[in-house]
Amino acid sequence: MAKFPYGLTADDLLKMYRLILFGRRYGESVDRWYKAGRLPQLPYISMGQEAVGVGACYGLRADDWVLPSLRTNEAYWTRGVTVLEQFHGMMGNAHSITGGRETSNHAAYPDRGILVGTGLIASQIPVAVGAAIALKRKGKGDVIVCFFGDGGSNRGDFHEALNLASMLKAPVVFVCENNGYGFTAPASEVVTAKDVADRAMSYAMPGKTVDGQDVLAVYGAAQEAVKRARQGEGPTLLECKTHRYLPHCPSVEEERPPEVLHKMRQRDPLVILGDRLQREGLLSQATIQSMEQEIRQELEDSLEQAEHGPIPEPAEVFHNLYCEPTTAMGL
Amino acid sequence: MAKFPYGLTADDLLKMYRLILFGRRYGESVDRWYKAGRLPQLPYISMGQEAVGVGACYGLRADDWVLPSLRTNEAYWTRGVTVLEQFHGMMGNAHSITGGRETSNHAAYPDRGILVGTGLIASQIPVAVGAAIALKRKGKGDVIVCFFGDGGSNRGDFHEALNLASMLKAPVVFVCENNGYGFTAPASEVVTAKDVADRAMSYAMPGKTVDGQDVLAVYGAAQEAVKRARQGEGPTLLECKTHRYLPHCPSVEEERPPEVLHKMRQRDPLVILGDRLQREGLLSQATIQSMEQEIRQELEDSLEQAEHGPIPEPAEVFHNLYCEPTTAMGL
Amino acid sequence: MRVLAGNQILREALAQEMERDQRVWLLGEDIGVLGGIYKVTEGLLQRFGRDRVTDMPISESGFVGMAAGAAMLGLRPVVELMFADLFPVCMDQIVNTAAKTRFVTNGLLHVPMVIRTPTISNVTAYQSQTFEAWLAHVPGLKVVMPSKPQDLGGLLLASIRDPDPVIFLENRFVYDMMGEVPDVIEPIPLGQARICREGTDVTLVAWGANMVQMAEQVADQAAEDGVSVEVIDPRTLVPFDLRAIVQSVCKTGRLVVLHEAVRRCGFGAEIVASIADSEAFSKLRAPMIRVANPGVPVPFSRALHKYALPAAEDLMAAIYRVMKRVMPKAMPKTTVKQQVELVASRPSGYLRR
Amino acid sequence: MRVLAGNQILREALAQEMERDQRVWLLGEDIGVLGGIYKVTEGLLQRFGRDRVTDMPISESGFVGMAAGAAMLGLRPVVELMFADLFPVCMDQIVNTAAKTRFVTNGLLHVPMVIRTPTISNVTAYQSQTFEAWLAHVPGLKVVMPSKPQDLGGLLLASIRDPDPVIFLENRFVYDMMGEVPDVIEPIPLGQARICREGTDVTLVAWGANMVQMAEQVADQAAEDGVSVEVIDPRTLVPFDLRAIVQSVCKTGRLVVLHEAVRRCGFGAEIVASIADSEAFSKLRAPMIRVANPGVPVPFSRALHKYALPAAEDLMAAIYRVMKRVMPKAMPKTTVKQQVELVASRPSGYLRR
Ligand SMILES: Cc1ncc(C[n+]2csc(CCOP(=O)(O)OP(=O)(O)O)c2C)c(N)n1
Ligand SMILES: Cc1ncc(C[n+]2csc(CCOP(=O)(O)OP(=O)(O)O)c2C)c(N)n1
Ligand SMILES: [Mg+2]
Ligand SMILES: [Mg+2]
Repeated sequence: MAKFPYGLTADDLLKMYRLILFGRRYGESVDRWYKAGRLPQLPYISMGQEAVGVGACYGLRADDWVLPSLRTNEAYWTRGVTVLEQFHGMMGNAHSITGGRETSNHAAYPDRGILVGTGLIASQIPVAVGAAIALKRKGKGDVIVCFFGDGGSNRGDFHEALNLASMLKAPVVFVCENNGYGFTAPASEVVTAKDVADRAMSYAMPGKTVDGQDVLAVYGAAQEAVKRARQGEGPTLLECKTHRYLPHCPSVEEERPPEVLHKMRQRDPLVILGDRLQREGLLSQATIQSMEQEIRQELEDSLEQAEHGPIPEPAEVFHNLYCEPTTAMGL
Repeated sequence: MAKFPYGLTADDLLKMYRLILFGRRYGESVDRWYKAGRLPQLPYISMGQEAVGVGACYGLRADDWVLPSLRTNEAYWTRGVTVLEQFHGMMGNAHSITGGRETSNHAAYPDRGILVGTGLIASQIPVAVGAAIALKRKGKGDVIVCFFGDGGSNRGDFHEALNLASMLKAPVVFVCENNGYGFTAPASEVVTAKDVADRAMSYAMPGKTVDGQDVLAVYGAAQEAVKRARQGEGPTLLECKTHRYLPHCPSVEEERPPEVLHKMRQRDPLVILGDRLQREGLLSQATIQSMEQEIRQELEDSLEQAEHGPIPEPAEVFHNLYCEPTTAMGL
Repeated sequence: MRVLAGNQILREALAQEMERDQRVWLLGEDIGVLGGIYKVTEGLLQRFGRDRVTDMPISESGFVGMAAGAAMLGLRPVVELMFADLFPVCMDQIVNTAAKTRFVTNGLLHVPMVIRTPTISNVTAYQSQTFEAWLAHVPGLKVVMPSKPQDLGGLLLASIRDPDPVIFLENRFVYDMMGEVPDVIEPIPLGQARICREGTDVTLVAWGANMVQMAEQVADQAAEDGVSVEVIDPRTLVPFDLRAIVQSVCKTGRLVVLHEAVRRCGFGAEIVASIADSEAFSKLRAPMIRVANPGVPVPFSRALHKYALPAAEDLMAAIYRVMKRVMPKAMPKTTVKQQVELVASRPSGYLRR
Repeated sequence: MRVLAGNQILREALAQEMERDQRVWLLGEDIGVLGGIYKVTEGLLQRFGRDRVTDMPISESGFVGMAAGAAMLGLRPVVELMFADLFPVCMDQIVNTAAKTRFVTNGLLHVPMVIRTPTISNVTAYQSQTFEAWLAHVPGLKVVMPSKPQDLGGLLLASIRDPDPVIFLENRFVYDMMGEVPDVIEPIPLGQARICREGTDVTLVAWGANMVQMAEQVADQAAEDGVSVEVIDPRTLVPFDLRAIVQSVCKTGRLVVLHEAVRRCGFGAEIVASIADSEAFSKLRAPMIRVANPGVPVPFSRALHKYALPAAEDLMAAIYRVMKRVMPKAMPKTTVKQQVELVASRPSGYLRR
């Protein structure tokens, strides 16, 4: 068996490959299905960035937590959420874990250690720090990995949260998915730091920039940060340089020149890992084919199943806002 | 005539000395008078920090602007505001430039280029950036100097504003009055950066830490930053390490140990500049005496005059909230 | 007169004012190349350049405060917030800097700025909130909420020229509505309500393009049943044309208020309370009713909207109630499939569903 | 029963609950060594240690969001905001994270946290705002505003034990008021109004320690003139004991509401509007009146407070007005000298003037 870094086995690498492949096909599918009117939820697609979510979540323990950004779809798959569950969410049907109340981007799965942020970019960062404090108090060495984008690193909550995390030595790993854009704003213009990782200096915490297209690089850096956090040494800021192949979301027209998009594709996370596995003789075309086949099947079956999910009962909205029914509030 | 750095003359240094001395006596007086019940306004006293406001504002042009923090009393004196004006403000009488609407800490004097912040720490920083953009648009090379504390550098608005300023190359100089505490919170605990100036790296702008007890060091660094700003090269973050001799304000009990307070006094801005001037033979005891005498007189006369200022007309509150009378708003 | 869509009308007004007044500065997220998520500023970057149409980082508190500072020193910033749900991240700069500066400086400084923003109204919990009640609660702000496309341009011009900070709320449905615009847009003074339908039995006050439209439709339907509803669109909430409402209620003796925001402490409460302490009080012949969000976040699933958002049925029921008449009711259930079709049938554009 | 000052009562309640429940975590600016600007947490750092009483940087949005995250994973954070004027810098975390999490996760997560804060009420434009109407407008929050010292402990315990986010507003005048406390404080259920004075002619609803006190004093004075005023302190705004008010208005036929916040879109409007759509409507014998800040920032100079803050004279005038009786009035002018003396005569403490 070939040797892989960080104690990873061939099996681990194949699992990661499959997760990235799954993320890719998921992204392509929801883009198509949304445009075809089959999905009511506007998707934020992570195509090109799959290695970041996979690399940073793979290797976490069951009792660890993650807090995905709007775009970290891979955090869900890597933590064991099925696409059927997420499609129920995208349909807003009664089987959605949110009961149809929220989109799949804001679907929490506490049983799989998934917290969620709000629709406000970067507001999740302080929340992750608080979760980390609760984990620290538990004393089991659990950690939380918190994702956000380059654009998010410009918000005040980023600053306040990283300062708090450093001050309180919170067991949290901050993962910036730097895909070079926030909506249409180029990071090169609106993020004035040379690298987002430079911002770690403001909080005297380790800051590191890694190649977000190489899942092993992400994994290694994340695990190092996780270890630090588990040992009570506090937070780390990990910047993963990556690429967003598609527009911000399917309802926004793309303005990036084709050359730029083309260049991005030269460093594709699926290809980088796939090539390596093939070179090592661990991944045959047949394996890929069967993975592709399985994934396509799962995506299609799940969509169809979710399409026929039951619609939620309207009066449900009066429950689970407060611990009492909403109507008990008096006004 | 002795040579001084930065093209300063002996006359400049004497003026600075007098401003610092004025600041010191003002601080002592308002502390005493507030405690004696002669002043209705809770003062935020800058004793120990006088060199920062003086050094950073001295040398600005008439068309430049400053935006003081709650504690930058020296910005007022250096920009030519009289203590009588400020005492009117502290009394809340009708001669106050705010008409009695606000305290002297939030008194704007647009004719002397003084903008003000709100009572919310660090919220003034984005405002200063906006003012800088307006100045830039005017194209006369005018700049604004914006003050805030170490504690203020932990707020989100600090982060967002510095990023904006860097991105827009705003002609602003950010002066952090790092007096080691925010209220009772030690900067060593709550400001996780090694130096506040390190935070400049987050915005790829120059960051510099200077000795805030040495007015010449402050002046030199500020002038360098001002020059940069005038030339369109953008903002600078200047951290002035200084000491706050008194508690946050007279209504808050001090918890800092006497040794700490004693140590601070070893590097006193008045003494540092005074010694130098005396060494150079530019400042005699007699000069000091007459300055002291003048200043005491001005402070006492001004207080008495302000105490007898007319009270504002209550119905005035319905004006100058909107351009129309408030009562015209319909509800 | 031309007939243009709401977002075009706003764009025309902005361009017209930018030509006239060099101080006008547009800033906001993705307003440049993208032209904003509802295309209001489309083409303005190309026409006026980056200094006057400036894309912002995700720093709403920062750039709202920055705009206020620029306004104090002479610019006329017009900020686009990507959506109204962003108010909670920048309220400090609005409440303390923009709103209070004229007051605390006794008029030496003032803050002539506009914050424009779409109220998205019915998408999800985080992208549907309309905060007009919060904003109207703040002394020093003016709050404009146009509902008819033909009012958009004139009210926007008046807002930009106003020496005070103005919050300009654009219900997103107005962007697609067509309205007449003169070749040269003239300002419409703030504080003047529009009587959309005259009537004698019930006064119905509504704001937000979709709500006003619903009010008109329900009024038309009620008319068929012999109930004469007067529909009033206040157009601006601060200043507020209370006289128009008082006069109407004096005539009808009945008041129904319709809005999309949460009922509890919504602006509807203010209108009812103002009438309760006005000369119209003694003319009242029925309880005053508010039809609004009953106090729940807007859920994602349309199937859950039935009780969460005010619907025509609710409004009709309120009208029959103040008329003390009985109304039969029925409401069809929607399926997920229908829901998806509904979405697919919408025009494209960010968050148009 | 012991008799303690308001801030001591709060401290007792916190300490009692911290002993009982290890999950309770106090965080806020200067709450440790200083014990908070009104000394509510004095001594608790020494007693419970830094992990449970944690001083915060000036990062309100950050630490409110952090508290919400900690609550989701099992802690019971009790945040002290230094004063209520800080809400505008942290509303996003309150509105979107704390208030909506139970809803959007369909109950899988919830946010049992408390935000306590003094409402400073009459100091300056930036340190006098009370935002109860904003907060009550937000679905998912509970809003508690105790006005009697004897209610502080019980309501605080109930708030900490409540599984939902609770905003706990402490009018600063309550800190100095003396009240009885049992040896072991028991929670007081949220949603129950307190009838402070029974009466038959006018229902007077007020909240905030200083306002309730003023209401009681004015009621006593009115009684001397033969007007019987029922004073009701709702104690909690969400949930709201509407039934208590409706019952009272059914009896009196007259409603006056008193609060210190700005009238426009204040919580008073909600009460009036709720009565206007209740069974009490048909019992009304007079317009419903709100006595409140008329819509101006609170000025620094006390000489300017006459019209800016609700005064006993205004309240009395309102009562005479709903009674349709004539009241003579006179108001002495204060001088700056008197103003200063007034300040000097106050007990020491941060912002006690
Ligand atoms: C506070 C806030 N501002 C603006 C938005 C609108 N918005 C949604 S996603 C987005 C861009 C986010 O960029 P980035 O953080 O880089 O993440 P990415 O989308 O690239 O993954 C913006 C501006 C928002 N949701 N929240
Ligand atoms: C946003 C905000 N949080 C808290 C306060 C209360 N407060 C007033 S001054 C102060 C300390 C400020 O510290 P620093 O910025 O270091 O300035 P310094 O007082 O030392 O000059 C605090 C916490 C406030 N006014 N605004
Ligand atoms: Mg990005
Ligand atoms: Mg400080």
